Amino acid sequence: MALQSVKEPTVEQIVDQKIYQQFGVTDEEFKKICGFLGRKPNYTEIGVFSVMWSEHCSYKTSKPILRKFPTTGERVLMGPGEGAGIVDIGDNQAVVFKIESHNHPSAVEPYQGAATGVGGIIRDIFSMGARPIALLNSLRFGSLNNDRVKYLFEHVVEGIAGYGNCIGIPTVGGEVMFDDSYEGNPLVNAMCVGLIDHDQIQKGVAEGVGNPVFYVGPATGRDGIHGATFSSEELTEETQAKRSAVQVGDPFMEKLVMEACLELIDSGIVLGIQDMGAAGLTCSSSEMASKAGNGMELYLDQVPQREEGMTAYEMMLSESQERMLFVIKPEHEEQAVEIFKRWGLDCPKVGKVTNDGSLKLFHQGELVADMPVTALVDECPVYNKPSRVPAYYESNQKLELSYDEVKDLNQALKDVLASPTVASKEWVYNQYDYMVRTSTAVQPGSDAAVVTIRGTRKALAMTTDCNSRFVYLDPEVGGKIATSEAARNIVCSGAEPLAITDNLNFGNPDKPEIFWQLDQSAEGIAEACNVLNTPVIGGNVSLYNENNKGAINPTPVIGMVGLVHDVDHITTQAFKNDGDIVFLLGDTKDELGGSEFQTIIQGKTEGKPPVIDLEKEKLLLDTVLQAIQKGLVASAHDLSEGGLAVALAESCISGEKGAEINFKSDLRPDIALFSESQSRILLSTSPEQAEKLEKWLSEQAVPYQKIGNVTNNSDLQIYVNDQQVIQSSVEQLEKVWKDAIPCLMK
Amino acid sequence: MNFAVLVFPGSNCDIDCYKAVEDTTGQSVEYVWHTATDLSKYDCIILPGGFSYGDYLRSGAISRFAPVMNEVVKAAEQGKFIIGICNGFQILLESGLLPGAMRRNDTVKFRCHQSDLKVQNNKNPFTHEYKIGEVIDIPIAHMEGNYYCDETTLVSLKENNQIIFTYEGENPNGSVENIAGICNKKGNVLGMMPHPERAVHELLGSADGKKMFTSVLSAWREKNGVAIG
Amino acid sequence: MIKATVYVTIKQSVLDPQGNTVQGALHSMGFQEVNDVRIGKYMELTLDTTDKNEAEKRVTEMCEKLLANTVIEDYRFEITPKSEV
Amino acid sequence: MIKATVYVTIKQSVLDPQGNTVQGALHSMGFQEVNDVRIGKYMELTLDTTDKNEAEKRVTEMCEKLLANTVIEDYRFEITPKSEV
Ligand SMILES: Nc1ncnc2c1ncn2[C@@H]1O[C@H](COP(=O)(O)OP(=O)(O)O)[C@@H](O)[C@H]1O
Ligand SMILES: [Mg+2]
Repeated sequence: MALQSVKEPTVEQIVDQKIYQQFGVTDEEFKKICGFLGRKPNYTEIGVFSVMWSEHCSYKTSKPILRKFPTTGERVLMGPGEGAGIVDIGDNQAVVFKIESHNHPSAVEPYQGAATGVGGIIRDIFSMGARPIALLNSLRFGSLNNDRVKYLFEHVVEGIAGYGNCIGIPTVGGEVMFDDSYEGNPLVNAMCVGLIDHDQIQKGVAEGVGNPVFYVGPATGRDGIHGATFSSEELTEETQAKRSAVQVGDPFMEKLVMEACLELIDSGIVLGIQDMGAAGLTCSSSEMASKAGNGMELYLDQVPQREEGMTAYEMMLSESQERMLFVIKPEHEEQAVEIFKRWGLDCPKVGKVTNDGSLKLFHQGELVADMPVTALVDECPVYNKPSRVPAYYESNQKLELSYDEVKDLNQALKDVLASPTVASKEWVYNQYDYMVRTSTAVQPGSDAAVVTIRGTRKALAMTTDCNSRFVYLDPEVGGKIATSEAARNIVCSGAEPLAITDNLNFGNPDKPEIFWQLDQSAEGIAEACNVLNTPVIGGNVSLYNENNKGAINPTPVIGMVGLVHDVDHITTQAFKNDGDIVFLLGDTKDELGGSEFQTIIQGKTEGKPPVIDLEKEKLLLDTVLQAIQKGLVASAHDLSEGGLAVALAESCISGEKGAEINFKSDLRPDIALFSESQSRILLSTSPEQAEKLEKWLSEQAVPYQKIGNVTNNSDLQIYVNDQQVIQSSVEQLEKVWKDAIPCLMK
Repeated sequence: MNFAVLVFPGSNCDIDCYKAVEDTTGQSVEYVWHTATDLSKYDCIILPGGFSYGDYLRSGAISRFAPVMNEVVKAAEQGKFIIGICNGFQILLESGLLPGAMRRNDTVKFRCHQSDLKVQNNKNPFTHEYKIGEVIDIPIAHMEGNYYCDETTLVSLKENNQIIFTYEGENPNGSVENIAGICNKKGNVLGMMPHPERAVHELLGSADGKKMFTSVLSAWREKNGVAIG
Repeated sequence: MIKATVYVTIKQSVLDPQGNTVQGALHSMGFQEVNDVRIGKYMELTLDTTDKNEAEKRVTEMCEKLLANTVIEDYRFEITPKSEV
Repeated sequence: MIKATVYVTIKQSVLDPQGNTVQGALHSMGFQEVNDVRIGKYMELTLDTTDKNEAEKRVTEMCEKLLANTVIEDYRFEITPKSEV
């Protein structure tokens, strides 16, 4: 039984009934479209315009924001604009990476939504000509006490695992956080990192008038039609119904397509290649044409179709997965066909590069659409949305926090360790194959993952970070912290931070308070990137993450990659040897605003987030990285959620060691141990190296305190000003920390 | 000595196996496509892990009809060394070169982590460099590693010393008798769920898998009277 | 005792990668006549009840909540007294 | 055209991890009456032939060779002319 498609509205109906509004096209925009066409659009054309002019493809709301980001640097070979950004790592090699969200599809169908998110980001990487070498993911869910949230969490993780494991790219890191604001709007951001030689870099351009355009991948179905506009709207029951069919991922197919495309690229005959992501054939064809200053004709009858009776509109808007479009010279056709055949794939010729600057669609012998590609790609109006400081921000800024002292810090530590946000994510990453490709030198569970580069002494460190509570309380500070935390994780693993990719997950930007969050956090990220010398080489924007219960916490996820210059520098958070001396770098202040302690013990998120001084952060990072490179460091761990107490517990647990710590502080013990003051790193080193390390730290004027040593007695003992406040066996802490998520998921 | 690493559509540990052979034995190693019809030049044939044909239907079910599998059967009869790792093991089971079948892990989830294996038998070309009873650290990464065979088969596996590895400590998948790896009666075909090729360097967390590859090399040298150089 | 037999199939409009791959495999094994393959789940549940109507209600609930993913799958089931089987 | 409906089940003597897990999940969701769950596969094949006997022979062959693993699985199938469906 073929699915009957609804009869398409006529041009008159589109105008009279304002059908374009259903696609999210405003009256104003519709007028503009008519202007570009010199006539009124038909159904196919308005469909194509609506997806190209959606936030997802046009960034019409976020463009002014994104302009804030520094995007160039000595090492940047390609900044934002192509499928993914590229950074030089020397020896003719470069690293390619990008992050992308699949939030809305995952809210509807978590397994497939997450899986196809992973599939999509992998295509972005290999369409640049790069070999994907690692995956990461940044996830946000509501509270695990809610059944639907559990369902989402379980299946999102399975979907990520299902895709990455099958295609054989290790999922080496990421983060998962839980907060009520994500209850109806889970976030699923997937990042992929690839490796490339400089001379292999590809672009999505339709070069050479007259050259044929080829399609590779599975047949086009009616999947995810209007996915791009869908992800640019708030989730309502209506949008759920609008979704005609869920996209299903086929990682096996993508593996074949990936290997074949990399082989094709390697053969040197590719002029332009791009994946069909959001807005499928529409986006890839018009962007490729526009970037080359050309036009393109597509012969839709040649497009492989999974279902009968598909219309031009449906084919152009389908988001069927695992498809690619590429341009080669006519004389290379046979060679391309041969390569794909070896991988069991066809590559039908579906179009031609033209010189008239328009995208022309032919279907059943007729010209069914004719649109200028520049209008589609570059002429979408850009909006400067109104911005307003939210009342909650003002009141939090004024708030003076004062909580009764928490005396039982053993219990407090256990409570914080058992918080799903802090607890071990083993339940998650043990479902991921993080070892395939046998290059994973630091597995999930330390600060940043590290992947070695075969044939060299180099390695890449990678992480994703964003504490959205801080961003909520103060978006600018929160943006700075997210970027700094990512850099701290990279440095703690022994790498030099190179660049970032960002994923801006926010609520509805038409609301001035939300727009303010977006604007301010981008400001913070941009400033941090400038100081830390980590340009933004790509990213993704996901707006309208809200429902009738409200918006998500503003969540600008930072994906960062760093370069380990020599594998000998690779460092983990685990305490290594009995008797090693433990140092705390940085200042600890009375800063509980937005902390895990505040959330878990006080049940609140309020006040101001910790202050961050980017210059101090930079000094700390440079100092620690050099200390590691000089061989002065046995373990390094950044302080984040849960502060010093949690960092110590984690270093003990991962090293299967105990520690005896005496921390000197003017603060109340509960604040001293759980404050989330920024720019702090926990180091340990052997007694032999300790003096050298101290000397180095003093020279660099980085504040530090020698706080104790690693022991073999398998207890974590913490004294504050000689007063014992924590005494617990590491085994017990580990149990609390490891069992938390599995218990909730039973 | 010549090693072959077979490549099925969807294999993804092929490169890892290739690198492991190269790094641990320094011998010649080549990728061989699933459509190949001649394996005569190879002394050891490795069926790597991954998701051949996406593991759709059942893991290993479709691959076992690849043309190269006829040659693998012949090679097995000729007494050549054959190693199936993870998906490769599943293919060997589906093809009947090894007895039994795989079920979904009893936890129903994919599991990836280090695991302790006990060497149950070292009188074969794959493990003779290990000590019997030795516990080695080799990672697993699979969804369907829950080995099953019926009683009679189990008895004969035991009688013929065909159980090569068992899980020590926690059994991660529910396999019968904690089985992690078995060989055929003749002792020249090995299937195992854990990945020795992922344990050949300290940087990867363990180097305990090295001896599997060097065992094969020394066994071949002994068999062929090649002086150890 | 009642036996419920549940059939879960992938919706027509939704891609079935498994079915497609198996079809390809059957072709290359010489079963050229196979035009289409769709793969779903088949489940047998034994219920400790004798009330057919009640069972029907409960199995519907199980399908909606757990056994089928109604976003991409359809289901149907049959209820038979266990002895009959 | 002929439609073949193939049912593949795990043998009674073999433990079914998926079935057990689903049963556990149903219990914890309050479906206490569920005594036993077995999960198998349900496949629909369309065959480009009209000869029922021939189809039966071919589908048996497909099952034996590929669709079921007879070490742990049983199979059965039904053949119906496609138009009937
Ligand atoms: N979704 C995930 N996928 C893979 N690894 C994860 C995921 N979530 C957390 N991890 C891993 O768990 C470890 C701890 O994560 P997290 O607490 O977020 O670290 P940090 O606070 O240092 O950023 C990291 O190694 C991280 O990569
Ligand atoms: Mg960290």
